[in-house]
Amino acid sequence: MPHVTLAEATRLAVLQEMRRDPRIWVLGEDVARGGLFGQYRGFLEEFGPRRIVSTPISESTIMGAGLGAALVGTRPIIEMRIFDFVMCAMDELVNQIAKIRYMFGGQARPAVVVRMPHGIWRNSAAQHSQMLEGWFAHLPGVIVCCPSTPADAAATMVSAIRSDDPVLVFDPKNLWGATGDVPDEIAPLEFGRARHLRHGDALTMVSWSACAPLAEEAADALAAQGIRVDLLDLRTLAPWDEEAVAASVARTGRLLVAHEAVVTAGFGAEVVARMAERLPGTRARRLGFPKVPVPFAPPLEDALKVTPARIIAAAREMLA
Amino acid sequence: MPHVTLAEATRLAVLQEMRRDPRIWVLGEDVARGGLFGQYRGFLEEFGPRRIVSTPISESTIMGAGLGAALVGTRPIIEMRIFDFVMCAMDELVNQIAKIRYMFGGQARPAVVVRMPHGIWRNSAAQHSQMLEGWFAHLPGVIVCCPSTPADAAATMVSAIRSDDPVLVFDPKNLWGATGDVPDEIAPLEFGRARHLRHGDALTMVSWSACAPLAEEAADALAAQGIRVDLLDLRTLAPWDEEAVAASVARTGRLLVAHEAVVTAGFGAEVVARMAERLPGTRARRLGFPKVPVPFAPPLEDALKVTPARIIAAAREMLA
Amino acid sequence: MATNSARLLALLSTMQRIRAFEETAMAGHAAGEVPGPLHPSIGQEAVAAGVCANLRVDDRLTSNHRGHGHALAKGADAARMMLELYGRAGGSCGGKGGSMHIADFSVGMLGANGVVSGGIPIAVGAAQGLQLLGSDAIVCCMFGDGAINRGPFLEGLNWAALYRLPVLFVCEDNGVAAFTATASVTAGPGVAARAESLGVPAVAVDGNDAAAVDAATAALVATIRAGGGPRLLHARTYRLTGHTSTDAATWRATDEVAAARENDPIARLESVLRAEGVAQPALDALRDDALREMSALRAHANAAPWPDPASAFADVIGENA
Amino acid sequence: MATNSARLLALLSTMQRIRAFEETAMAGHAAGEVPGPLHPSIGQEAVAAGVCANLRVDDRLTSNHRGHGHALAKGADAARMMLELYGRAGGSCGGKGGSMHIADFSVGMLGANGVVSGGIPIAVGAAQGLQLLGSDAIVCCMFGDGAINRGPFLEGLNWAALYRLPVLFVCEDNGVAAFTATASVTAGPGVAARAESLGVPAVAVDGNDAAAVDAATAALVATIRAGGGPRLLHARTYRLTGHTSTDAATWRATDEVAAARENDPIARLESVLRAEGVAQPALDALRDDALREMSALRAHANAAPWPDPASAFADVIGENA
Ligand SMILES: Cc1ncc(C[n+]2csc(CCOP(=O)(O)OP(=O)(O)O)c2C)c(N)n1
Ligand SMILES: Cc1ncc(C[n+]2csc(CCOP(=O)(O)OP(=O)(O)O)c2C)c(N)n1
Ligand SMILES: [Mg+2]
Ligand SMILES: [Mg+2]
Repeated sequence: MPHVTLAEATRLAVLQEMRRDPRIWVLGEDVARGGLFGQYRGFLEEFGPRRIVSTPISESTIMGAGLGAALVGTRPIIEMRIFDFVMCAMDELVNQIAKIRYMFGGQARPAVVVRMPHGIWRNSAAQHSQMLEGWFAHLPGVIVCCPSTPADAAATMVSAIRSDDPVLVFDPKNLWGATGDVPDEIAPLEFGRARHLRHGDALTMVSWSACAPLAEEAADALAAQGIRVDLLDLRTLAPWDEEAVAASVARTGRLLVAHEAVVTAGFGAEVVARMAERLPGTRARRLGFPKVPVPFAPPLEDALKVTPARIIAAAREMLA
Repeated sequence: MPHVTLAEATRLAVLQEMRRDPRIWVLGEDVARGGLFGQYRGFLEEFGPRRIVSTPISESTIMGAGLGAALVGTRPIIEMRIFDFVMCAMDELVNQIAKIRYMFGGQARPAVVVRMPHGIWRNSAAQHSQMLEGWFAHLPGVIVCCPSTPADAAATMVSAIRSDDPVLVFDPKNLWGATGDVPDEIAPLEFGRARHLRHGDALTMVSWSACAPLAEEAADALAAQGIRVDLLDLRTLAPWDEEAVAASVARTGRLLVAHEAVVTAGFGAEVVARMAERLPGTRARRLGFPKVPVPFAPPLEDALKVTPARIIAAAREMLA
Repeated sequence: MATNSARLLALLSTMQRIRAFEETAMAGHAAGEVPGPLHPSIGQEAVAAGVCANLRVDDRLTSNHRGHGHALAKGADAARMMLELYGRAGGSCGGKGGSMHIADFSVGMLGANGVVSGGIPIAVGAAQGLQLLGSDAIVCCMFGDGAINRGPFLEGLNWAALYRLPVLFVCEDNGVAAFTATASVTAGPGVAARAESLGVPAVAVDGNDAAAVDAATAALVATIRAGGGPRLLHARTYRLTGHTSTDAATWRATDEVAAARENDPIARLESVLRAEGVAQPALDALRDDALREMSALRAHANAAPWPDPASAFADVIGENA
Repeated sequence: MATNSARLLALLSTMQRIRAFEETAMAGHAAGEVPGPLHPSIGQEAVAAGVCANLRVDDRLTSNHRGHGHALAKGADAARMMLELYGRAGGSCGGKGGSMHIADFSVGMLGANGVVSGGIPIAVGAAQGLQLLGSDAIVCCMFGDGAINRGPFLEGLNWAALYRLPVLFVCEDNGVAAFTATASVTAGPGVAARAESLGVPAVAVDGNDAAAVDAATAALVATIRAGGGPRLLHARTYRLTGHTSTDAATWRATDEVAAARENDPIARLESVLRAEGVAQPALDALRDDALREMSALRAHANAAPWPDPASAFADVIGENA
């Protein structure tokens, strides 16, 4: 049971799968050099340049070629380097990959994994710090994964690779270095199942991706003050574990959703709206980035982002 | 006071503004021939090929060139032909236009109008029928307009053109032919102000774009049955008229949001979530497309889309 | 009959079937039977026929919005295609796609596309996948002259040349993109020069000469299949009908259209065949057979049941649904 | 002193200031003072200096992620740039942009860009706007050799040629894109051939020869300003440092780097000036002045106040906020 970083955990997961199935391959910029975060370290040596394909800076084609290759029966892992560059490949993702199975009446199997390391990454500014995972939870035809631990990130990769559906994996940039245990034999993750991080009756907290450890920290601090919250890490947003959240909210009557992304029309809105529909009377609140691009300077970034202190304050206010 | 179609209403609005300000120009495919929907009919003759620029099929550059031209002080209207093609120009819209003012500390004035005729357009299938307006309400840095009547569409264009901010106009494809009165002198629309379509206490209904007339039809049918609903057309999603909705919901205690877009994580989620935060106890419900791409065949499309009958049924259920 | 005549007759038969399919579908559209937009390729049939005559069933094809001819020439089932245009049960895509999204994976037809140049990255990826699998199948990528002004053209050709992929790019150049003459929006010496600058050798052909298209494609396909890397075929042709079936294309100069009618690829191939000694009745029979086939398919499609509304919810995603 | 020497000394001064700015910023980064990523252009200064020496203040410039040199050469205020790198109040972008988003509209510097080739469409649009306004200002668009494999390169050059826009495209070709040699991901004969195939005449120049860059640019700018349409300058150079300031670029062959050091554009220009009779102390003074200026700016920036946290909420949108 290796104790590794999240980046290494995903490396082990992809390695395990690529050894199992020769149809799996990786395409993206600089992947032959191990990827920007070392997540493909040593792969070129083991799998060669046909399965570890360092590409030109051609995001549209990285994405679209991945789709084409899936249509003939290979299983590509499309590496976007960082999320923001997927904006150069949206036609291929949104108009082609997400729709092709449906549009063609089920003939196509767009079995691609799209890796998009996302989120705030200290002082990288507006074009390298986006959190738009909520967009893709609104888009029919794709699975959306937002893991937050090495074990979940590894299991997510295994499921993503084995799925015949397009799976979007939002690697949490800020957590590449977070460490944890990963099993020797990495099993797949079931999409749509939240992880119960803390148990309590005071309040239901829901989070995912890089915000989940912050929520955990907040939950522990609240527990030290005698306030026990029920904390769920959604792990996947499409599908999402509506039942687990509803079961918790039915008990606590209070729902606090915290995410890195902008609050307005973020996925937290879906979580709160669904609970409002199912459990009227729920007291709900969302925490996230204000409707502002991510700035560069440390104090500006700090002024805007979610912190454990802000989560604690929001929770206490809801309980006041 | 001409009585005209929505397409013609926007034509009159752009015409009025272009006559006023020589810095306004239009770029997009086939605009010199009057545009796909006649919304630029006669413009080439009046304004010439430097202000009515028929472009290559180069969406990235249509969008990005519009931005560049705004940075030197012109006021471009970027015509995307239909919404779906903006997927070929997302870097330019999301990473550049929406962020440039902030990223550069306020130096840039990205005074562009981006027109993206959107929505279901009978039997145009998945790649020509999208409703992703909710995405842009989540994106900092842009104004999002979803008019539903000729008068509002015209006033929206005037505001959009005069604004120094990037304004995204979602022309409702299915309502191009809808008719109405437009004033001789078209005044701007105030962004973030809903239009009160019907007054009542039974239930608050919120809608926008092509769904608004369906909601109107439903409201009238309900009124005939003695049920008076309060109906609001949001008209703009960013900013959106939270206060008007809250005032209504505070009275009715019930909120039904109906939109053409997919329900899950659509903008209806924001409306419901915000009201749930502000007015716990509200009974809420959303109606929209299921999480499915838009199919081609008429009975398939009909099986999925919002209709007045579905709105009526949902309202009656909420009141049962 | 000479082998050559047999091959040309086969081309003519394909072209007549395409023409008849589209004329029939247009009539169906005009009668209100076919929903949605329809982009006919009438006048361009020699490109589809001549190119696809050189493809194996396991070769793949990506197409654009004007794809009926490509699909038929690749061997897609005309009955299922007609049902699809009518949005009926049993259509190629179960009624979910319609004309602009015809696909038939059983014959390697990976789909029409509603996005201009959308098929280019898909084609190069399919070729890369085939290369990884060790297959000797190739991929044919059809697009119009309007598509060469979108980014994926550059990216895809560079990519194919770089990885020496088995792709035949075919630029079906009808001189227009929707309602705009492409010459008025395209700078530089043209598609072949662009391709060469990206490392893809290019060949030009008269796209209204079916035999020439056939011969040029045969040579290119042989090179590509032998591992010679990608090639581009630039086929000049003419769209006799409008952008869509409801567009009368009245803005075009009438003498231009008249001249183009003289250059109809079907008439031209017929005269070649007559010169090779094929009798007129044999030629007429091909046309009549095609028309009969397609009107029967129209009648069948128009009487066919609609898809089950419940199917609208299926095939969004697969096992994770 | 001859006019020529004066011009070359001015170029050298610009280059020394760029070098000193970046070396100082790198030291600040290594010391933990400068947050975020930093992409130095050390070794490439002759391109920025030689090109921008031919631009007027009302000419516009778009740049990429490696844009300090471009900005300085265009006349951006070094003090405000250093403050921006440090994320302090008074920075060019109020601390909101940082190194990768330096912009100074007051001198026509329309911004660095975090997206490869992101500046290309913006540049052509700016030129089209200037054309509409009847201005004779031109736009210079700087990008790397990695950018020529993205779609906007094709779209933007075709567009500029089509509308005969006043754009000077400059491909600053350092042979690498991040950690990959561009030769390994770029097919075909290269950027000049691509440009020509899109209707944009191209000229190649030794990008480490400041005088040559200056002269080549002067000729191109004259043509462009006279209404001759867009041109491309292909400037070969070498990035002496890594992709970012923390990248040691150890994967490069050491003899390659050693050879490049011999070809340092600053040393080369100095030797030209010496041959023209400029004394070494005068040359040294330029370097020393630049270093002094930049260390003072570093000290100033490092002591400067942070931006007001409340400013984080400003400038998202304007009057509709
Ligand atoms: C990205 C994109 N932009 C615009 C359109 C709208 N459109 C559909 S067909 C067409 C013209 C395409 O011209 P060409 O590629 O030459 O094909 P042709 O119609 O001539 O066969 C256009 C602009 C589209 N489908 N996709
Ligand atoms: C669209 C996009 N893809 C990938 C990146 C990541 N990236 C940043 S710089 C760079 C290399 C760019 O190479 P080049 O254009 O030659 O400029 P250079 O760094 O050599 O100056 C890459 C791949 C990016 N910023 N934008
Ligand atoms: Mg064409
Ligand atoms: Mg480079």
